[in-house]
Amino acid sequence: MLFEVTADELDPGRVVEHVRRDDAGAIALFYGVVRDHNRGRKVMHLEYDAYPEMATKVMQRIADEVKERFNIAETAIQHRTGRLEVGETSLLVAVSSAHRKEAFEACHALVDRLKEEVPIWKKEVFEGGEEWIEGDASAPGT
Amino acid sequence: MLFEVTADELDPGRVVEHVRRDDAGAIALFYGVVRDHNRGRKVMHLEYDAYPEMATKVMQRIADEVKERFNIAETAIQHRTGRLEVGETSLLVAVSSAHRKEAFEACHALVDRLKEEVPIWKKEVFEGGEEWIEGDASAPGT
Amino acid sequence: MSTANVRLFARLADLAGTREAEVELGEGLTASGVFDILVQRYPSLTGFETIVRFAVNSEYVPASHPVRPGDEVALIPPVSGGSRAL
Amino acid sequence: MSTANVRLFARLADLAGTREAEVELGEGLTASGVFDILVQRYPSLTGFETIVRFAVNSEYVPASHPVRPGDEVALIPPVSGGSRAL
Repeated sequence: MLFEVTADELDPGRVVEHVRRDDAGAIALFYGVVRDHNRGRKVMHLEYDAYPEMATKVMQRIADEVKERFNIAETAIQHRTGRLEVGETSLLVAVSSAHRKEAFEACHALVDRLKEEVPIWKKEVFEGGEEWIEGDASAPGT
Repeated sequence: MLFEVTADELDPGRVVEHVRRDDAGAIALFYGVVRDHNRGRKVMHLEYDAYPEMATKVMQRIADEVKERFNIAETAIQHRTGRLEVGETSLLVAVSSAHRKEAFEACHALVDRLKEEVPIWKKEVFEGGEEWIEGDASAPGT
Repeated sequence: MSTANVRLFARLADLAGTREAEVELGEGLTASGVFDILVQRYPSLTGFETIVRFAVNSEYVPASHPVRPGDEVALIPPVSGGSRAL
Repeated sequence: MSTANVRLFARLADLAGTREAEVELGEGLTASGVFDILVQRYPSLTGFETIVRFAVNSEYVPASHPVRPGDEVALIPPVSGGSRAL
């Protein structure tokens, strides 16, 4: 398993080769990409902060949980930190499995869980301001 | 949209760049890979035959249908033909969307439909014989 | 004499020993009629009319679809789809 | 005097103006007790105890988790998750 938090450009080729196995006929690879709009605002760029030592541990735990729930072969996760421009890749999640159904479902579940649990935060710099995005939780000062 | 049937090695980078758009925050990329076993048999290699002119037309039609059903931005499909060894990539399907749920579901649906409709066939060369794989349909001579 | 070109793939091409054939078009010939002519020419294709699908000029058509001079008729064996594939 | 190291991230780091702080450990100090000390030092953190999660040595813990000398305490604001993210 490969779990990385890095300021460098992500490497889809390396992520896929990490999960490619002779007994796995299907690989699902997810790209999270910086989108030019969010909640009706025009996004200029994002800044990702992270707690890297904990983030990789949480990635490992979630991957273990998903591996137990689905019949999958291997997983790999890379998350980028720092300033990212619109169109750049912030997240890569790869899952290999014998069959496509499990690969798709496990990859989707893995991404959902990562977004809820991994201590990585994004600040949206939009036209006219900036804000740390803290999910749907209500927060003072927002 | 990109629809290709080719004897050359597939190119995931080109497929992803084809669907990457500033308004799409999620890309789902599926790899079909030659698996070392199938129906309890040890697979040596596969040989893909295709009707390329029709295959690309069917890919386009299915992509249009999936695009109508899901809120997605762009799709790209590459299928390889000829002899493929275990571990090699036979199929790439990429879907971009504003949000990850649509990207995953549309990509999964697209792969399912392609496997049913696109005129591309695989011959499995296994230990002790070979056979054209014709899905679950009963066929004379099998 | 007007003709149509027929393309064969995968197992059907193996059985017939060819990937292409030319068929003379009689009055009101349909896609399945074309297949019947090929069965006479290549008896190893016998029995496959129940599983083959037809395409004319790269579009799936019903077996009763008429074939016109110059059409390209394709015999499409079942594709690998279904849950066991990949 | 025994201490624990505290790490702040994202909005909490911006508000406090620091990403790290050292806290002296009184008797029976818990994760939320550490947060209270930080609120006194950095009043702009006031009100965030309702949304922050705590980690000790890189594992999520309840607010009542005891803090030992040498522990690394992290204040974890909500992550971006949820259906709107990405």
